Amino acid sequence: MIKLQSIEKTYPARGGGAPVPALSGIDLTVGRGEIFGIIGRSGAGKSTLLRTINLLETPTAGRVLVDGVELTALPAAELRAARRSIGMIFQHFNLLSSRTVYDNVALPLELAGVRKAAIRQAVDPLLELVGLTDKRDRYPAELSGGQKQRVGIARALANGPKVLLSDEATSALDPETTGQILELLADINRRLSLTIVLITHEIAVIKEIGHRIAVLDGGRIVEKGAVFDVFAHPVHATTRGFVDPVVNRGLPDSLRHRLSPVPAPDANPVLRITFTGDRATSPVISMLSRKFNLDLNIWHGQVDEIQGSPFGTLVVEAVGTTTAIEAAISLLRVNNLGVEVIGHALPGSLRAAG
Amino acid sequence: MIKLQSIEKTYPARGGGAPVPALSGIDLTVGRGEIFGIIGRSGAGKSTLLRTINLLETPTAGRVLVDGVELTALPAAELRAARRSIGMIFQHFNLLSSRTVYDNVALPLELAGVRKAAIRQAVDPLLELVGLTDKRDRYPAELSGGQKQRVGIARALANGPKVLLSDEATSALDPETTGQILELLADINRRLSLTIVLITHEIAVIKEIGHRIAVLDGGRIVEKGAVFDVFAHPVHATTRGFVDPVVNRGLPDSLRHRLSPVPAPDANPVLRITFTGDRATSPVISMLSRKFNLDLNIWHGQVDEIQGSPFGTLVVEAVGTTTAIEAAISLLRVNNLGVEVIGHALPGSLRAAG
Amino acid sequence: ETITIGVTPGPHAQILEQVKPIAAKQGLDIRVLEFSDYVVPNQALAQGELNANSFQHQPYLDNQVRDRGFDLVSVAKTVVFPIGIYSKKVKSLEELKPGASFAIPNDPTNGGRVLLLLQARGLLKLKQGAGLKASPLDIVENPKKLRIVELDAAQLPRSLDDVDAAAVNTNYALESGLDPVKDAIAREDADSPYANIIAVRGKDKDQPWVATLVGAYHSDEVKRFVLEKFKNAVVPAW
Amino acid sequence: MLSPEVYALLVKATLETLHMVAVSGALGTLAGLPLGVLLAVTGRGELLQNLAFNRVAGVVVNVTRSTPFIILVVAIIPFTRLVAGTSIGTAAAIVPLTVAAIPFIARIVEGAVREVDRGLIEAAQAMGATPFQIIVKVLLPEALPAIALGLTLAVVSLIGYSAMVGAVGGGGLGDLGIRYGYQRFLPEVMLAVVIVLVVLVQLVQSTGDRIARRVNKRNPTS
Amino acid sequence: MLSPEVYALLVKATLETLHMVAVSGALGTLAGLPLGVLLAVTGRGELLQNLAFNRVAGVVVNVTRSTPFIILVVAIIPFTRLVAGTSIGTAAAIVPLTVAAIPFIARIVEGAVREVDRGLIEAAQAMGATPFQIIVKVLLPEALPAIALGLTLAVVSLIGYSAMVGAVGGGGLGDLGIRYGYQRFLPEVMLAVVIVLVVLVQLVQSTGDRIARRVNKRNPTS
Ligand SMILES: Nc1ncnc2c1ncn2[C@@H]1O[C@H](COP(=O)(O)OP(=O)(O)OP(=O)(O)O)[C@@H](O)[C@H]1O
Ligand SMILES: Nc1ncnc2c1ncn2[C@@H]1O[C@H](COP(=O)(O)OP(=O)(O)OP(=O)(O)O)[C@@H](O)[C@H]1O
Ligand SMILES: [Mg+2]
Ligand SMILES: [Mg+2]
Repeated sequence: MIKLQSIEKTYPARGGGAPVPALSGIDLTVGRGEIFGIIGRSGAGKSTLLRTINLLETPTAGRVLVDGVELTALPAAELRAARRSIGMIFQHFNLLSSRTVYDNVALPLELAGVRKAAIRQAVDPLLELVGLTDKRDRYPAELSGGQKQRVGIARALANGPKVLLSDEATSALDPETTGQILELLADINRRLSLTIVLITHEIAVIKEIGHRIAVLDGGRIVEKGAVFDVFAHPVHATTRGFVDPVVNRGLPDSLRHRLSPVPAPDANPVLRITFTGDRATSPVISMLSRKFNLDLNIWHGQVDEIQGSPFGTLVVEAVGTTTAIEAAISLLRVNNLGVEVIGHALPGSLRAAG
Repeated sequence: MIKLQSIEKTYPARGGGAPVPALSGIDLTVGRGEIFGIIGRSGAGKSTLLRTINLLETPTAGRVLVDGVELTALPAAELRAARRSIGMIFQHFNLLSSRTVYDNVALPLELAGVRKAAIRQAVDPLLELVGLTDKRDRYPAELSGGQKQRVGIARALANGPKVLLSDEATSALDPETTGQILELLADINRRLSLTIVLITHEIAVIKEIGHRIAVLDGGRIVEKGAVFDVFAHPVHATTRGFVDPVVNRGLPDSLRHRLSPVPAPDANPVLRITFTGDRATSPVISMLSRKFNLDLNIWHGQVDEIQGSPFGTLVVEAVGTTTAIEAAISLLRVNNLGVEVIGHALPGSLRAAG
Repeated sequence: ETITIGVTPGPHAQILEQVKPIAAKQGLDIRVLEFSDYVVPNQALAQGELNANSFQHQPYLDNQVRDRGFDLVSVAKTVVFPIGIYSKKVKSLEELKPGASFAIPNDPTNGGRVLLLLQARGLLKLKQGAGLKASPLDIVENPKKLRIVELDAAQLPRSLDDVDAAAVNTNYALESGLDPVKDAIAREDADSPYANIIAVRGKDKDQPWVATLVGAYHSDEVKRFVLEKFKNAVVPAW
Repeated sequence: MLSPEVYALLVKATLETLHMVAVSGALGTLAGLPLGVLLAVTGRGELLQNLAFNRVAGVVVNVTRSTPFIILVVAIIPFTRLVAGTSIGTAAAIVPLTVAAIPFIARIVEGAVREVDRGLIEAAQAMGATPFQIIVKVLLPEALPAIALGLTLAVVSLIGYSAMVGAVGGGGLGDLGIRYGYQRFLPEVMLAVVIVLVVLVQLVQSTGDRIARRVNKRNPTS
Repeated sequence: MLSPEVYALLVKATLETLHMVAVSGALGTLAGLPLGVLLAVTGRGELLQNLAFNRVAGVVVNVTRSTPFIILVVAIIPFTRLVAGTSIGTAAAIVPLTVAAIPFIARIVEGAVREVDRGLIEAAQAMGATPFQIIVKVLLPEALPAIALGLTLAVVSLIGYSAMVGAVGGGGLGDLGIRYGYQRFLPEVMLAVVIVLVVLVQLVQSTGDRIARRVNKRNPTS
C-alpha cells in the first residue's frame, strides 16, 4: 500500500546551524490493511518520515508510492486527489481555531464536496465515538489537550480514508480513552482494511494493535519486523530502550543493588527466564520446584500476551543446591526456554514476591 | 507547600454552550519536597487545576496558598514575585517562536534580571541535561515535538524554582528520554527538595518518581493518597482504569475467553494472587507446588517494585486435586496474601507460560 | 433647461449661488459644482461634463488652451481678485531685508501672477517670455535674494507669522480678517489683466442659455451682492 | 449655532461621505481582498509560489500606492468616465477612491494572511484541499480577526482620503471642512465637520473592534 | 531629457521627501509603537485591561485619524511653530506628518500585538514577568513580522501623505508632481516624479518584506 524507496531528507542549514539530515536511506513497505508502528527517540525523524508519506515534506531524494501511485511524480491536482484518501493526525493537532469541533471534523468532507446532510451523518457518530458530543459546538481554544487530540483523530477519520497517518495520536490521552481510540482504530482497520502508520512513544499502543514495526534512529531504520519478533528479540539499543520497560527486562535499581555479579557464599543465583510464543509451556516454576526441590523466588517480571502469544520474563532467585539449580537450568535450556544467570542475590534480599 | 482550599472553577457559557464546571470543591495539600501526581481522564480538569496553583486561571471560588502565602490575596507585584519561584511546563509548550532554544530557556532568568554570564552558566548545562546542546541556536519551528517539550522542561527549571508545575511534561518523549528527564527531576527533587506537581497519563511516570497522587474525575478529586496505596487498592473506576494496565489486573481478551465463570468438569480453577508490600513473602509458587503437589501455571501477571516495595499480581491456573487447591488458597489467605478465584479454565488453554 | 457650472470654492461659488435664482426666473436652472482644483474644471468642461465654468482668468485659460488643446472660450468677464502683499514684519516692500522670505500661492494661476507683480515692482526679474506660468525657476535676477516660499493660497494668511511677507488673494485676506485696503503693503493695480471669466466650449458660445447666464451674472443684484459681501476684495469686472 | 444652510450642507456632506466611503470600501474590499490573498500566497515559499506574478502585482500595487492621490484622480479620468459615465461628482469620486483603496486593503489582507499558522495550511493540504479551498476555508477564516481590524483601518483611511475628492467635485465632509473651514475661514464649520467625522470614525472603529473580537475564537476569555 | 533645472528640482524634492518621511516615520514609530501596544494591552480581557484609558486613547487616535490632513495641518500650526520654530517649510511639514503617522502606526501595531498567541503571554506571566517585560520580551518580538509589514505600509502611506504638505511649503516629490507636472502641465516632470516615487516605494516595500521575512522564525522553509 505504501512504499518508500531510498528516501533522503535534509533540512537546510539556517543561520549558524549546520544542515540537519533528518532521514537517510529509508526503504519501507507497508501492506494493505497493515497497522505499522514507527518508534524512535525524540528527534529521530519519525514525524519527518510520516510527513513524507503524503508529501507534506518533499523528500530531498527518493520515491514515495501509495496505493501503487508514485506520489512524488504526480502533478498537483492528482496529488490532491490522492491525499483525499490519506487521513492524517498531527502531533500538534493543527485544528482550525475559527471552527467549532463539529466544523473541524466536517472540514475534510466539505473539502471533498460532500453534502451538508451527509456530512452530519458522518460527523455526529464520529464525535460520539471519540466522546466529544457535548463539545460539538465549542471552539478548540475551549478544549483540554486530550479533547483537541480527539478532534484531530475524528477529523482524520471523517473522510473514510484508505490510509491513516497518525503522529502520536494518543499521547495526550489517558489510558482508558487511549484504549477506546485504539479499539476504534483496530475496528476500522479490520472492517475496512484501513492501512495505518502510527508513530508512538507508548509501546503499549503498538503492542496492542500493531502488526509490524520499524525503529528509527538518527534518521535511519535500524530495525524492522513483526511486532512480536521485535519485542521478543530486540537487537538495537534504541529498540531495547522501548521494549525493556514493557517486558520488564530491566531490573529496578533497588533490585539491581542486591545483585552481585560474582558468586558469593550464601548468595543464590538469580535467573532470568524468558518465555516466548512457541516455547512457552506449562507450569515451569511448579515443575522445577517439585522436581529439583527448589524455591524459586520471583523478584520481578511480567507475563503477558502479545497478540495472542504468551510472552514474558521472570527474574527469579533460585534457592536450592548448586546441582539442583544447574540441573534446572539444563532442563530449561532443553525445553528451549531462554535462561540466563544475571547475578547472585546478596543477603537481605528476601522481600521479593512469589 | 501548596494548599488549595475549596477551589471552584466554572468556565462561562459561550454561544449556545452551557457553562463548564471544570473544578468543584478541590481541597489539596502538597508538602514541601513532595512529588505529587495528578491523574484523570481527558477533560477531567487536570490542566485547569494545575493552572490555578500559579493563578494563571483565577478560581471562581476558593483560596490558593503556596509556601504559606495566599496567592489569591496578593497584589499583582507580589504575585509576580511569588511566581518567580514556581516553574511551569505547559501542555502545549508555549515556546516563543522568535527566540532560539537557548534564548527560550534563558527567558525566566532574563526576566529575573540575572546577568548574561550567569545566565549562560545556568542555561548551557540545562541544555546538556535535556540533550539539546546541538539545537542551542535553532528556533522552535525547527524542532521535533519532543525537542520542543524538552526546551519547555529546561525553561521551567532554569530559574531554580521551589515548585515545579508540570503538565504532561513527557508525553511527547520516548521512554528512554522520559527516563532521563524523570531522573533529572527526581534528582533535583532530592537535592533541592523541589516540590513537583505533575500531571501525567503515563502512570509509569508517577510509579517511578511520585510520592502521592490525586485522581480527578469530572472536576472533583475522587481518590488521593500515597502512590503505593492507590496502586494497591484502587477504589474509583477511573483509578482502576489507570492502574490496571500497569499491574496487569485486567486480563487480555484472549485469556478472558478461556475463562468460564462456573466450575466445569476438567476446568481448573484460575486464581489471581496479589502481592503487596508487607505481605510479599518468599517463594509462594514453589512452596505451594511442593506442599500440595500442584502445578501452578502462570497465565499472566506482573511482579514489580513500586518505590522499593515488591508488588504485583499473578493469574495462575491451578492444576491439582480440589482439596489441594482449597488448602493452598487457605494457606495464602492465612499468609495475608490476596487470592481470588476468577474463573475456571476451559480446556485448550494450555498455552500459558510459567 | 439645466446647466452645470464648475467653480472653485469661495467667491466664485458664492456669487454663482446669487446668480442661480435670477437665472431660474428666466427659465435657466443652474447646478453649481465646486472643485478644489484648477485643472479638473477645464478638463470636465472640455469633455462635456460641465456646460460652463467660472473660476479662472483669461491668461490662465489661454495657457490651458495652449497646453492642452481645449476648445474653450471666454463668454464674459466676472470679477477681479486683486492680490495684495501683507506683512507683519515690514511696512513696505522696500523695507524687506536681503534674504527675506516671501510667500506666494503655489498654484500656477496666482503664483506666476505674484512673480510678475514683484517684477513690476522691481524686486526681481524673470526670464524672457516666462509669462503667466512663471515659477520661481524663471527668476533670473533677485537682487534682494528673496527666499520665495510657495504655499497653498489659503495657507498664506496663516503663514504671516513665519515669513517676512506674503502675497494673499484678497478673498483669503478678507476672510482671515485682514483688511485689504488698510493692511496691504502693496496691491495689484485695479485695472488688472486678471479679470476672471466664464468659459464655455467653443461650439456652445452662441447657445441661448449662454446669454441668459451672462445676463443673470451681470445683473445689478449680483453686482450689489459682490460689492457688499466682499468689500473691495472682489471687484466686479463688468 | 449653525445656520440652517450650513446645517443642510453638513447633512448633505455626511451623506456624500457615507456614500463614497461605503461604496469604495465595499468595492475596494471586493478587489483588494483577493489581491491581498494572492500577494500573500504567491510569495516565496508560500502556497502558490509564483514570484513573477508576485513581483508584478507588487509593483502595480506600489505604483498605485505611491502616486499622489490627486495625480491618481486625474490619471484615471478616462477610466472613471468609462465606469461612472462621468468624471466629476460624488459618483465619479468613488472610482479613484476605490482605486486607492484596493492596494491599501490588499497590503493589509496580505499581512493578515501571512500570519496564519502554517500547520493549518498543512492540515488542509493533507486533506487534499485545493489552493482555492485553502484560501476560502482556512486562510480567510483564520485571518478574519486581523482582516477585520485591517479593514477598519482602511475604512478610516478612506474617510480621510475622501476629503481629497473635492478636486473632482466629490463633496463630502472632508471637502466641506476644507472649503468652508479652511478656505473660507469658518472655524465653526470646521469644528462641526470634525465632530461629525470623529463620530463617524468612532462608530466605524468600535464596530470593527467588536467584529474582530467576535470572530476571534482563539481567546476564550473575551 | 529633463532640463537641468527640473533635474535639480527633482533631486531636491527627492531629498525633501526622504527627509520628511524618514523623520516623521521614525518619530511616528517612536510614539505610535508604544501607543499601539498600550491600545492592545488595555483592551477588554487583555494584559493590562484599562477600559477608561483604552477608550480615551482610542478617541484621541480616531480624532487624529479622521481629521482631513490639511485641516490637521492648520489646526496644529501653533504646536508646529512651537516644535519647529516655524509653520512652513520641510521641517515644519514633518510635524503634521508625524502627528498623522502616530495614530496610523498605533493602530497597525495594535493589530499586530493582538494577534500574539495568548499561551506565550501566559508562559511569561507564569515566570513572574511584569507587564513591561511581557511587552518587551514577548509581545513585540513575537509581533515583529507583522509590525515590520505594518510599518512598511505606514511608510508607504507617509510617502503618499507627504504629497499634501505642499500646502505649507514642505516640498517633496508629491508636491513637485502636483505643481509642476499636474498644474503646470509638464507631463515629463510628472512622469519623472512618479518613477522616482515608484522606485522609492518599491525599495521601502521590498526592504520591509525582507525584514518581515528575516524576523519571522515561525516558518522554517523561507
Ligand atoms: N477556556 C475554556 N472555556 C470553556 N471550557 C473550557 C476552557 N478550558 C477548558 N475547558 C473545559 O474544562 C474541562 C477541563 O479542562 P482541562 O484542560 O482542565 O482538562 P484536562 O484534565 O487537562 O484534560 P486533558 O488531559 O485532555 O488535557 C474540559 O471539559 C474543557 O473542555
Ligand atoms: N524545519 C526544520 N528545520 C530544521 N530541522 C528540522 C526541521 N524539522 C525538524 N527538524 C529536525 O529534524 C530532526 C527530525 O525531526 P522529527 O520531527 O522528524 O523528529 P521526531 O522523530 O518526530 O521527534 P519527536 O518524537 O520529538 O517528535 C530533528 O532533529 C529536528 O530538530
Ligand atoms: Mg515528531
Ligand atoms: Mg490538560
